[in-house]
Amino acid sequence: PARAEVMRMAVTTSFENSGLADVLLPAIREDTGIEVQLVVVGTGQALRLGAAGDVDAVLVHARAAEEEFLAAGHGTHRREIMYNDFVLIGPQDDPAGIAGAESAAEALKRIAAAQALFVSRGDDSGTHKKELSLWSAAGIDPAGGWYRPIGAGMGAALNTASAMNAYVMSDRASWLNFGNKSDLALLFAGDPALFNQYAYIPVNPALHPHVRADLALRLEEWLVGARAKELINGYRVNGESLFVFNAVSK
Amino acid sequence: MDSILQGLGQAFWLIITFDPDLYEIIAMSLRVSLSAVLVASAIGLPLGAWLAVNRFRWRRTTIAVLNALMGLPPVVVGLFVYLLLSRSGPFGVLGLLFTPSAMIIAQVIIITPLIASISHQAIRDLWAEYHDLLISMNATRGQRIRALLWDGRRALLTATLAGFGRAIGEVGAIMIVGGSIEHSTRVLTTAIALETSKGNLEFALGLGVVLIALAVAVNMTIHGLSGTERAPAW
Amino acid sequence: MDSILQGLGQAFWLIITFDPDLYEIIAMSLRVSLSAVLVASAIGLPLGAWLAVNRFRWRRTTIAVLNALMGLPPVVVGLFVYLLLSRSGPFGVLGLLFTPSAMIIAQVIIITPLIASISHQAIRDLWAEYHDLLISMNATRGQRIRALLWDGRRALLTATLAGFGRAIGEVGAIMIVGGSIEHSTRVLTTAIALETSKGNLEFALGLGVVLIALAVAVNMTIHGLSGTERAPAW
Amino acid sequence: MSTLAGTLATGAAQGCEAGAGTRQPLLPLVLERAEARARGKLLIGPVDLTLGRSGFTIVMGPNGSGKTTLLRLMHGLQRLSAGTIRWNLPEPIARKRQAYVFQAPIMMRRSVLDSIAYPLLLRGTPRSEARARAADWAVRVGLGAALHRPAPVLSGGEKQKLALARALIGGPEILFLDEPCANLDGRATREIETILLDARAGGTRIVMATHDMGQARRLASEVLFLYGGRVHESGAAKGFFAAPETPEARAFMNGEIVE
Amino acid sequence: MSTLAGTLATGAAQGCEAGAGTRQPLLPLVLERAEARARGKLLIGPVDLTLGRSGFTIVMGPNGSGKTTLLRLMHGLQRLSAGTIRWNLPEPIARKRQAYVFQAPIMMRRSVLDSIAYPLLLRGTPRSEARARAADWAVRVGLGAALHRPAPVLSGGEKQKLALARALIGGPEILFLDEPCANLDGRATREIETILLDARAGGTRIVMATHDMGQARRLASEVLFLYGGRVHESGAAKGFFAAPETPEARAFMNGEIVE
Ligand SMILES: Nc1ncnc2c1ncn2[C@@H]1O[C@H](COP(=O)(O)OP(=O)(O)OP(=O)(O)O)[C@@H](O)[C@H]1O
Ligand SMILES: Nc1ncnc2c1ncn2[C@@H]1O[C@H](COP(=O)(O)OP(=O)(O)OP(=O)(O)O)[C@@H](O)[C@H]1O
Ligand SMILES: [Mg+2]
Ligand SMILES: [Mg+2]
Repeated sequence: PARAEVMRMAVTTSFENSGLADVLLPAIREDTGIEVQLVVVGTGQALRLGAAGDVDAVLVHARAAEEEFLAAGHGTHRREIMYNDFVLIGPQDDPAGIAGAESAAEALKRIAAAQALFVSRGDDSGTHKKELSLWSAAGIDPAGGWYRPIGAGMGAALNTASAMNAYVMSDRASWLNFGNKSDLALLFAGDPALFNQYAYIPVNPALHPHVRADLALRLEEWLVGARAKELINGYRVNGESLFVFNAVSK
Repeated sequence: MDSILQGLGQAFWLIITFDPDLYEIIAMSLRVSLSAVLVASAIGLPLGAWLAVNRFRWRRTTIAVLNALMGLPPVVVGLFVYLLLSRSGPFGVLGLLFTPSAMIIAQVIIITPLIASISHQAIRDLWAEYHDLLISMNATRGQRIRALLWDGRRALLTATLAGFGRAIGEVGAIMIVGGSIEHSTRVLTTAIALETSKGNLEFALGLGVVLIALAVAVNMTIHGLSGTERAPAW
Repeated sequence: MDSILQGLGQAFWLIITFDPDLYEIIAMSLRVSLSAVLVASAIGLPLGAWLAVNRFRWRRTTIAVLNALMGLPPVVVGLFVYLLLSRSGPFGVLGLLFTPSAMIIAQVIIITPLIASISHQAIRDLWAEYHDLLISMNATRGQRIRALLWDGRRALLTATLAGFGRAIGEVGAIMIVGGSIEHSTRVLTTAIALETSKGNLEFALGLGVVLIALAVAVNMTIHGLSGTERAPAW
Repeated sequence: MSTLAGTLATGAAQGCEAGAGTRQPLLPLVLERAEARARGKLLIGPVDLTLGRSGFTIVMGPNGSGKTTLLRLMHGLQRLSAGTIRWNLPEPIARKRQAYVFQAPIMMRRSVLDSIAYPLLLRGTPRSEARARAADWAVRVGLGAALHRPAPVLSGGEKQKLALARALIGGPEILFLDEPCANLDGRATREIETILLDARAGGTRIVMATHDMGQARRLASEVLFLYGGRVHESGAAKGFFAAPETPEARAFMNGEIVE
Repeated sequence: MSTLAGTLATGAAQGCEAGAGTRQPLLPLVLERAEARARGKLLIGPVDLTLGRSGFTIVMGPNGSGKTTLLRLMHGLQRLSAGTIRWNLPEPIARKRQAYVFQAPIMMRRSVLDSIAYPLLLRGTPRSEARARAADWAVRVGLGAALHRPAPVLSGGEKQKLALARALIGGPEILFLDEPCANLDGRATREIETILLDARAGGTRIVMATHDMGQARRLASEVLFLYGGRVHESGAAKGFFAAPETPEARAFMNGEIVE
C-alpha cells in the first residue's frame, strides 16, 4: 500500500495485553491506510496524554474519568466500542470459596471474611476504580494485612498474585493472555456488575490544532463498522471470546 | 514548563508539611538502598581490587563482562530474582518475595557490577603506582588488595556513591520483586511510577525532586565527612 | 530454575531463528543507545575534565550533585522530558514526543552525569600527575583539558562504556517519552517490560539475555579495538 | 658541541615570536618576606631576595631545607602564603617566559618526540615544525635513539634528559632546574652543563638546585645557601666557595653534620 | 653513628624470625644467558653472572645501559625473556629475603612512620612493635622530624631516605639499591653509606647502582660495568678502579664520550 498516514492512540495496558490490537491494527491499515501507533499506558496517563494533545485519540475504560475529560473539553465526544468483563482470579483451591458465590459482591465478602490475600492494582486505573466500586457495593472497606494494593499495572498485579497465591481482579483479556498462571485459576465471572466498557475519544482539535482529527474520525468510523465488529467478536484466546462489540452506528 | 514548576512546588509542599506517608516511603527507600550499597560494596570493592591486581587468562573478558553488567537491565534482574524467589522457584520456601529483603537482593545484583567496575578503574591506577613496591615487599595477594583498598579509599567512595545513586533511583527491578505494596514495600521510585501511571505527573515530579534532593544530601554528607575534594588526592 | 533455563533457551532460539522483529528491536536499541552515548560523551567527558582541572567556589557541591545525578531516577527524567516535549510543553511544536529523538534526549540526560562523574574521577588522578607540568608550561585551560582527555583516553573508555551499559539497559524514561510503539520506538528493554506484564516471563528473560549478550559484545569489541587491558596503562 | 652553542645562543630569542628587539626584560625578580606554608606549617620563609638580569644561580642546602619549595615559589607553582613576589613584567606575561625542570621528571603518556614537542604545540607552532625541532633537541640531549619510545618507559637518566630538552625547546628567558643531573652519568652531566652554559650565554637566566659540589663550582656565578627554610647565606660564587661566611655553610660544604 | 653500627650488625638476623642459626644461605645467585625484553626489543642480555655470598657490588654504566633493568631482573620484578636466574634457595623463599630501593622512590599514601613500618606489618609484626622499630629507623636515616608527615609530601631527598629505611627495616639478606643517594646532600650521603657498610658488615649482600664515582670507590668490593645492555666488564673493585680493562670503561670513568 501507499505510504501510510500515521496517528497515535493512547490505550490502556489491559487492551494491549489482550492481543486484540495485533488483529485490528493490520486490518485498519489495510482498509483505511492509517497506521495507528499505540502508546500503552495507565488510564490516568492515557487521558493525560490526550489532554496535552500528545495523542490523537484515546481508547480507555473508566467512565467517570472519561466524562471528566470530556467536560473539560479535551475530547470531542465519547464513542462506546466494545466491552469485555472483569473476572476474579484466585488460588486453585479457593480458600475463601468464592467459586460458588452468587454475585461479585458476595465473592468479595467471602474473601474479606476469610482474610485471604487479595492483590489490588491500587493505581487508580479503570480496573482499580471498578474494584473499589465493587468493594463499596459489598459494603466493605478493604484494609488490613490481607489486602495488598501494589500500585502497578495489570500484568504486575497478576505476577504478584501469582507469586503470592492471592486473589486478584483482572479483566478477562489480560487474564487469558497471562503467561505466568502457576496455581491461579479463574474462580468467578459473569456478574453484569463486572462489565468493562471500552470507549473511544478523539482529542479536541480546537485545543490542539496539530492533532489528526481527520484520521481520528476515519478510525472511529472503521471501529464502529462491520469489519471491526466481525474482528472484535471473532477474536478468541484459548477458544474463549474476549470482547463484545457494542458500538451503535449513527 | 508550568507542570515542572508545579512539580517543584509539590516537592516543597510535601517536605514542609511533613507528610507521614512520604516519610515512611523515604525511610524504606533509604533502608533498602543503603543496605544494598553495604552488601554490594563488601563484594564489589574487593572484587574490583582483585581484578586490578591479578593477571589471569580470562581477565579481559571478565572485565568486559563486568562493564557490560554495569548496564544490567533492572527489569531483567527483577525477573531473574522473581523467578528465584517465587514459590515455585528454588528459594521459594524462604518466603522473601515482596519483602524489603527481596528488593535488597535485586539491587545488590544491579549495583555490584557498577561498584566493582568503577573501583577496578580507580584501583588499577593506584596499582600501577604501587605495583613494584608491593611485589618487591613480597606482599600476599590479600595484603596487596587490602593496601590498595585502604590507600585508595577516597576514590572508592565515588564507586560506592555511584552505587547508592543507582540503587535509590532504581525502579524496574524492585517493582517486580518488591511489588510496591503500600505501607510495606513502597519506595520513592515505585511511588513515582504509580503517580505517573495515574497521570498525576506534577505529583510524580515532586516526588522525583524529593528523591534527587535526598541523593544529593547523602552525597554531600558523605563527601563532607570524608573530606574528599578538599584535601589533596589522599 | 526451570524458568531460567527456559529463558536461556528462548534467547538462543530467538537469535538463531533470526526473528526479524527481534532484529528490528535490537537495531532500534543500538541506534538510540549509541547516539545517546555519543552525545553524552561529547558533553560528559570535557565536563569531567573541566571539573578535575578547575578549582572554584562551588566545586565540591557541584561534584556531589553530579554524583547524585548519576542516580537520576529514569522515571523522573522521563517525566521531565515528557513535560518539556509534550505538545503543551515548551518544545511541543517540535513534535519529538514518541520518536527515537525523544528517547535519545532522555538517555543523554540520564547518562551524561554518569559519564562526567566517572571520567572526572579518572581525569583527577591524571591531573594530579600532570598538574605541575601543565601549569609550568602555561597551558591554557582548554589545552589542559585536551591533554588530559587525550592521554587519559583509555580510562575514559570505561566511562563511556558505563554510559552505554546504562543506556541500553534503561527502561523507565524511554517508556514514558518513547511509548514503546511497535515497529517505531520499541526497544529491547520496553519489549521486556511488555512481555513481563503479559506474564511471559521466560520470553522476557530470553530477551534480557539477548540484551546482556549485546552489551557484552559491544564492550568486548570496543575493548578489543582499543587494546585496553592488554597493553600497559597508556 | 660547537654547533649547539650557535643554536643555543638564540634560545631566548626563539621563545619570543615577536618584538624580540624592543621587549621589556622579565627580570629582576624580587621576593619580599615571601613565605610558603602547607596546612599551616611554615615550609620556607620569610625570604627576601632579588634575582638580577643575568647570571647562573646555584641553590644549595641540606635535604628538606626548602630548595624545591623556593624554586616552585618563584615559578608560581607554590602558593605564596605571605609577602610578595614581583617580576619586572605583569604576572601573565612573566609566566609565559619561564621553564622549569622538576626534581622528579613528569612524563606524559606520549612518545619522547611528542613530549619534547609539546611546549611548542601549546604555543601554536605547527606540528611538523614542532616535531622537527623536538627531534633536534632530542639528539642534543642524547635521546636520538629513543625518539619513538613512550616517555614513561625511559630510564631514570633518560627521563631527566627529556625534561631538560622539553624545558629548553621553548627558549625560556629564565630556567629553573631542580637537581637536573641527579641521575645522569658523568658524560651526560658534562654535556648538559655545556648546554646550560650555552643557554646562559644566549641570555637565559638560570636558577638551579644541586647537591653536586663539583657541578656547583663549575656553573655558579651566584649562590643561594638555604638552611631551615631560609636563605642562610648568599652571594657571588667565587666568594662563597672560597670562604663561606656562616659556620653552617662551611659545614655543609665539607659534607659535615649541620645541626 | 656508633650506636647504629651495633644495631645494624644484626640486621640480617632480625629479618629472619626463626632458625637463623641453621638456615640455608640465599646466595650465590647465578644468571645464565639471562635476557630481558620489552615488546620484542632487547633491553639487556644475554647476561652471565654470579653473585657470591658476600660483598658490595657496584653497578655502573652510562644512562640507559641497563642498570635498573638488571637489578629488577635479579630481584624478580622484570620478566626474564630467556636464560635462567637461580638462587641457592627455592624462588618463593628467596623472594622473602630481599629488599629493593627504587630509582624513583614509591611513596604510599601514608605517614612516614606507617610507610617505614609497612614491611614489618606485612610479616605480621604487631603494629606497636612495628611502629617503634620504624620510628627508630626514621631517626637513623634522618627523618626523625618528619614522622607524621604524609610520605608523598616529602622532599626528594627525604623520599630517598624513607625508601632506604623501609628497605633496611626488614633486615634483608640481599639489598638492591638503584641510585639511592642521587638526591641526597653530602652529609646524608655519608651517613647512608655508613649505614650500608654496617649492614654489609652484618651480613647483608649489597648490589647498588650509582653514577657517583666517589661513592663507587668508597663502597665497592666488586664492580659490574654495564654497556649497551651487557656486562661489559666486571671484577674486583680495586683492579677496576685502578685500571679498567676495556676502552669503554676507561672512557666512562673519565666522563668522556663513550660511543
Ligand atoms: N605539604 C607539606 N606538608 C608538610 N611538610 C611539607 C609539605 N611539603 C613539603 N614539606 C616539607 O618541607 C620541607 C622542604 O621541602 P623541599 O622539597 O623544598 O626540600 P628540598 O630542599 O628541595 O629538599 P631535597 O634536597 O631533599 O629535594 C621538607 O622537609 C618537606 O618534608
Ligand atoms: N618498555 C620498554 N620499551 C622500550 N625500551 C625500554 C623499555 N623499558 C626500558 N627501555 C629502555 O631500556 C634501556 C635500559 O633502561 P634502564 O632503566 O635499565 O637503564 P639504566 O641503566 O638504569 O639507566 P639510568 O642510569 O638512566 O637509570 C633504556 O634505554 C630504556 O629506554
Ligand atoms: Mg628538592
Ligand atoms: Mg636506572
